[in-house]
Amino acid sequence: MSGTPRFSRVLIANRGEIALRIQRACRQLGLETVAVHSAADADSRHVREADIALCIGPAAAARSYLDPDGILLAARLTGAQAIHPGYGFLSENADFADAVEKAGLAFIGPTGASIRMMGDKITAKRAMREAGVPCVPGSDGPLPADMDAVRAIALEVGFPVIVKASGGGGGRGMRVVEREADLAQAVALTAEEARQAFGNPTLYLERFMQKPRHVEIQVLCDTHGTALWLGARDCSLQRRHQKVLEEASAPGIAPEMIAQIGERCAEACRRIGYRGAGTFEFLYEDGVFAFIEMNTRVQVEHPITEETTGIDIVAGQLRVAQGDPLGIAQADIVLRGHAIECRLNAEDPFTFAPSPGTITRWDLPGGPGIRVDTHVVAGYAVQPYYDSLIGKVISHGATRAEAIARMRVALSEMRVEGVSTNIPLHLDLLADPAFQQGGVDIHYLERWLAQRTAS
Amino acid sequence: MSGTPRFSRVLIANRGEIALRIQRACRQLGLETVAVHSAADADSRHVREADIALCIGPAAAARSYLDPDGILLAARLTGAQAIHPGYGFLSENADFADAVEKAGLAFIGPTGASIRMMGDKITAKRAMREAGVPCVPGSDGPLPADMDAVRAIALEVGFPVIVKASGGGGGRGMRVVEREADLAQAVALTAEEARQAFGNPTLYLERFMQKPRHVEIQVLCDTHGTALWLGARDCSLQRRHQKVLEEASAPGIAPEMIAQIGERCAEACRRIGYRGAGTFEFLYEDGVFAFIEMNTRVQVEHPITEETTGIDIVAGQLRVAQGDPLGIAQADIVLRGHAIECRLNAEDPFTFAPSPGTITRWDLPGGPGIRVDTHVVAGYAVQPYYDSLIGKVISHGATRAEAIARMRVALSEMRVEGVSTNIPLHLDLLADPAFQQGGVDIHYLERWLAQRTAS
Amino acid sequence: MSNRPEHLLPPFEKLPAPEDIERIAQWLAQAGLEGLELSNAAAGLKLRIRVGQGAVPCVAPPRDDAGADARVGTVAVTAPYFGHLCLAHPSRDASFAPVGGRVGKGDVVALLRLDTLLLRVVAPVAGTVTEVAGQPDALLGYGAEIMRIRPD
Amino acid sequence: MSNRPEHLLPPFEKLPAPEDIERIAQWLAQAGLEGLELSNAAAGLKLRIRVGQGAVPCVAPPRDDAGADARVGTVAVTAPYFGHLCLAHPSRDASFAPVGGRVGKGDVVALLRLDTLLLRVVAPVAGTVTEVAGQPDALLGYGAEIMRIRPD
Repeated sequence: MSGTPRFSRVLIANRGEIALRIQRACRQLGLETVAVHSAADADSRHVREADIALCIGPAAAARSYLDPDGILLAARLTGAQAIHPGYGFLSENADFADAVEKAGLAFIGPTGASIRMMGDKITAKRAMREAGVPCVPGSDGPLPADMDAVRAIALEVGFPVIVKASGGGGGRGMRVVEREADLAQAVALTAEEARQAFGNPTLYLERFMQKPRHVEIQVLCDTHGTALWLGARDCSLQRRHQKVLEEASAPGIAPEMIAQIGERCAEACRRIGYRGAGTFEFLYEDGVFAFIEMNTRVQVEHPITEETTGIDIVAGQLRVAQGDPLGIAQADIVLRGHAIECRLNAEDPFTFAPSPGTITRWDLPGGPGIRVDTHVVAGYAVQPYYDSLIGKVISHGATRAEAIARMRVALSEMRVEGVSTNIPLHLDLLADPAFQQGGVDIHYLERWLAQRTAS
Repeated sequence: MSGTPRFSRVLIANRGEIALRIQRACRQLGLETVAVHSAADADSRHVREADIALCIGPAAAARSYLDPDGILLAARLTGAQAIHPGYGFLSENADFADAVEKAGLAFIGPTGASIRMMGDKITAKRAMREAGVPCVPGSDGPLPADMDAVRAIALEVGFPVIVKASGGGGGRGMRVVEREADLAQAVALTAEEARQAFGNPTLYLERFMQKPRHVEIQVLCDTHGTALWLGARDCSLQRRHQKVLEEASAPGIAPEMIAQIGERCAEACRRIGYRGAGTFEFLYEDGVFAFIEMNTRVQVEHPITEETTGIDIVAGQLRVAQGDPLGIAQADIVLRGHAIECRLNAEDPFTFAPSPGTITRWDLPGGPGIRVDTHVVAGYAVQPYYDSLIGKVISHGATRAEAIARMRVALSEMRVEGVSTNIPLHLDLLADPAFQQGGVDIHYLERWLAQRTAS
Repeated sequence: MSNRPEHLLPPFEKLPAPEDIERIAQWLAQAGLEGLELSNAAAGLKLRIRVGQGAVPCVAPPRDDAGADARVGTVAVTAPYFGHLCLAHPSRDASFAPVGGRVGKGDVVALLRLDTLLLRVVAPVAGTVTEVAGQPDALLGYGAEIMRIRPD
Repeated sequence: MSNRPEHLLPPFEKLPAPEDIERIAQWLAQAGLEGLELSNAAAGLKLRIRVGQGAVPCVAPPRDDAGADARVGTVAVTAPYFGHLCLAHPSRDASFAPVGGRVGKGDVVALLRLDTLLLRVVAPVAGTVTEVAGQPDALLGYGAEIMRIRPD
């Protein structure tokens, strides 16, 4: 590290596997840790191993992990000079980030202003467009009244398009148009519906992506002008908007195309003075990338990028927050092999009902290409108050096939007793021919689950 | 795989972590496994997970893992078409390798002839010299009677030299000579001693390496003429000739020098028609490499090479035994980062007395760059009949410092109860300034231990 | 597409069984929550669970360790937040509630100091202080036991 | 420099304590070994431990499961090697030792077939066969229980 470090003691304002992940990075860099935790997490692994542990409230997140004042007070009382928010909880709370910095501490993440900009979808998209990050093709504003002008826009955007009411939301006030011939009627109907439902007939129009994939770009930026993109992840396997299994790189998308998008993401970061780790999420279909949103924090699935790039993203966040330069250039980043992450949840693999309880057996997999990130040890009680993530198994192989094969072996040798897990779901998915071929869309898992239930 | 595979069911003629390692590779390649085991290992993890498990004898290795006839019979009865010997036990038994092939099964290792050649130090060294692999400089045969001729040889070899009786062994009948002036007297004395002790005054002379390091080259060869070297490992940290901690690459030795030695090892393999995995062990001091012996099997420390090359050595052994080409060339092998392996033994970290017993708690480390190879799960009983190796923790980092830091975090978060382990020893070693600087010699650990005991 | 924590309540498609409600109520109490409302608009169902808290002083169960006998029937005073423990007012010498002292319900028995902030810790019951576990000036976590009171 | 398995015996620099000898003897017995010789030339010490084996038929301890009562006092006949179980001679129909049958000590009660090889399994005691656990033609591992005999 260069110069005087800004901090030597980091408060970890999170729980579970990410809290342990952050603690590992801190210890690796010689930083002390403060684990603030709820009463429910007193026996957690990272709490036990932290330099200082402090229970700051009851199990309810609102009175512990989501309590900004409590966490700031805890930092003051324990002498922590920096706060890592992890993911979820306060990680994308711009006011908290500002309050941390205002208190003279380092917020290990971007500035409040960056979080705020990316938290507002309109300002975020505008910033992305200006930086050349591709957004979903569309009318870029209200549709004109003249139908010929609307038709011209639709033809330029490309069919199918979706016509949406500016005042709409929640699936109402929108209509998919497959062909030019249907456009005029669809616009008229939607405008009338919108007028009645929202009192506002204003419409806009976008390319409709029927079977998009979820592809995202990881970035890492320092405060010395370096902004790196670390390859792409495919997170299309989702259930109820929750990612289930992720992989890096995105199968079947040319590296040159990823590089082009990645470079634009990095450029956007330079423009807005972004610092730390972040993720640009896109929908991808037929060669078109459409920006959805930017996550201004470390993500659950960051390990697959660490495996393919060899870069420690969480240690990178800490170094950047210290004010250090990343010390590498884009040309130094070589993607190697393929990585897959399976999120392990304590839940019924069929009904997805949470399965809290004490884990009595927890035999982990291992061997070449297998990484395990988990806060669970045998005897751990899965709490009902928080999400059901009990760990992540990450496999890495020279090829996608090798990564899949290693994951299948790893999951099949795991033994978990005391709670139900979604390991059987992962094993079924890994054996699925469409998954094995690669490139399934974001609706695939829901369809697959519906079919499984039906059969 | 090309053509018809030779085998689809593999008998694993070993136990412990390497048996599980082989089973993982088999399963990854879609091969069935037969676990033959002693009565003491019935509850072992790989036995439980094998497609077929067969107890072939009591705990005594002589009547189980070291019983060639029993293992061949077990292969016949279970329909296994190939045998993987692991390390130790029958892995370097040339007669066993021949018997396996004679029974029409594939021996997953080199031919009996290769094992035999390398098992005999004299034929091994001769073969190495002919292939251009550097051996310890010396008289290459009996010393002449003429003292001037002896002196000329010693000067060419370089002081210090060691004068040895051809009939000697076990530390007797040898004398180190630091300077030319002392040579004549030393030769006379040693010859006289040798005549009295062994009835044979014949002497030879070699360069005496005072503080050598143990550096070894991993090779992997197919049956289609491809012989690859996979970088170097430094295994200098040894206690009573048992490796304790290994690393790849060897710190402070120029990659060009390793490449030169590596290429000679690969060339030697091509010359002798070597197949499968193997290791050339060298002593290294002051830029001089001296071949000691070749291990004709997979080694305990193979994972650190897997981490730095991305090549699965055990899967490679299986593919080669199937008759497949390796499918990569030397130019495809890129060494990445630095890896360290700590061997975990169930033993007292101070007295080194074995500590058999039931492991009641076994909380493993994890996170980026941490791989664990172990057959142990909570509740496992460490058997007193075999070696005390209960697992290996492998750390990988972009730099040696990162690999060390990750290993220190990993070992410090391991919790083992029920048996004593050498984790405290590893943690002390990892914190040792001389180790951290890198390049300690093969006597370092013994000196370090003696000092620890004394203080 | 976000990674926000999901709440781990059972899917609510029909009215939960009584034992489930009891279990949920127990979680809520442990979590320091006062109530919960589950609703399923499609099914036209709504369920409210309320938990009476604070009203339940935690009577220590008998324990195995030494002094267990002495604890039977006593009530723990726990830290209502985290902070440095003050057993006496910073500007005075006398303890709020020394061992053997009598306290009334709601009496201040200690303070928690958070930087410049002082939080009052009050007796949950009236009685006699039997034991003071908290060390002066120690940084206590939420829920840490400060002292025990034998109710009148 | 090799990775050959090390034998896990205590360092032998002075005569082991009697309890150590006992422990070693126990390991040896479990390991199916007959004896052990430790020597330390420098110290001029040599220790031989011999274990009587085979002579100890394994009388089944009482077990919890069903049928446990019936097993009390019976002796297990276990596979002396691995192989396919033959309860009758391949060229004959009659079982060597059906349930209820009487056997003498050393009588052949089963065979293990290893390919073309046949190994005899003999009764460790004289008595009556109470139970045959092994399935005909099953591949048995070393030590697997084949049948139980109630000694006379």
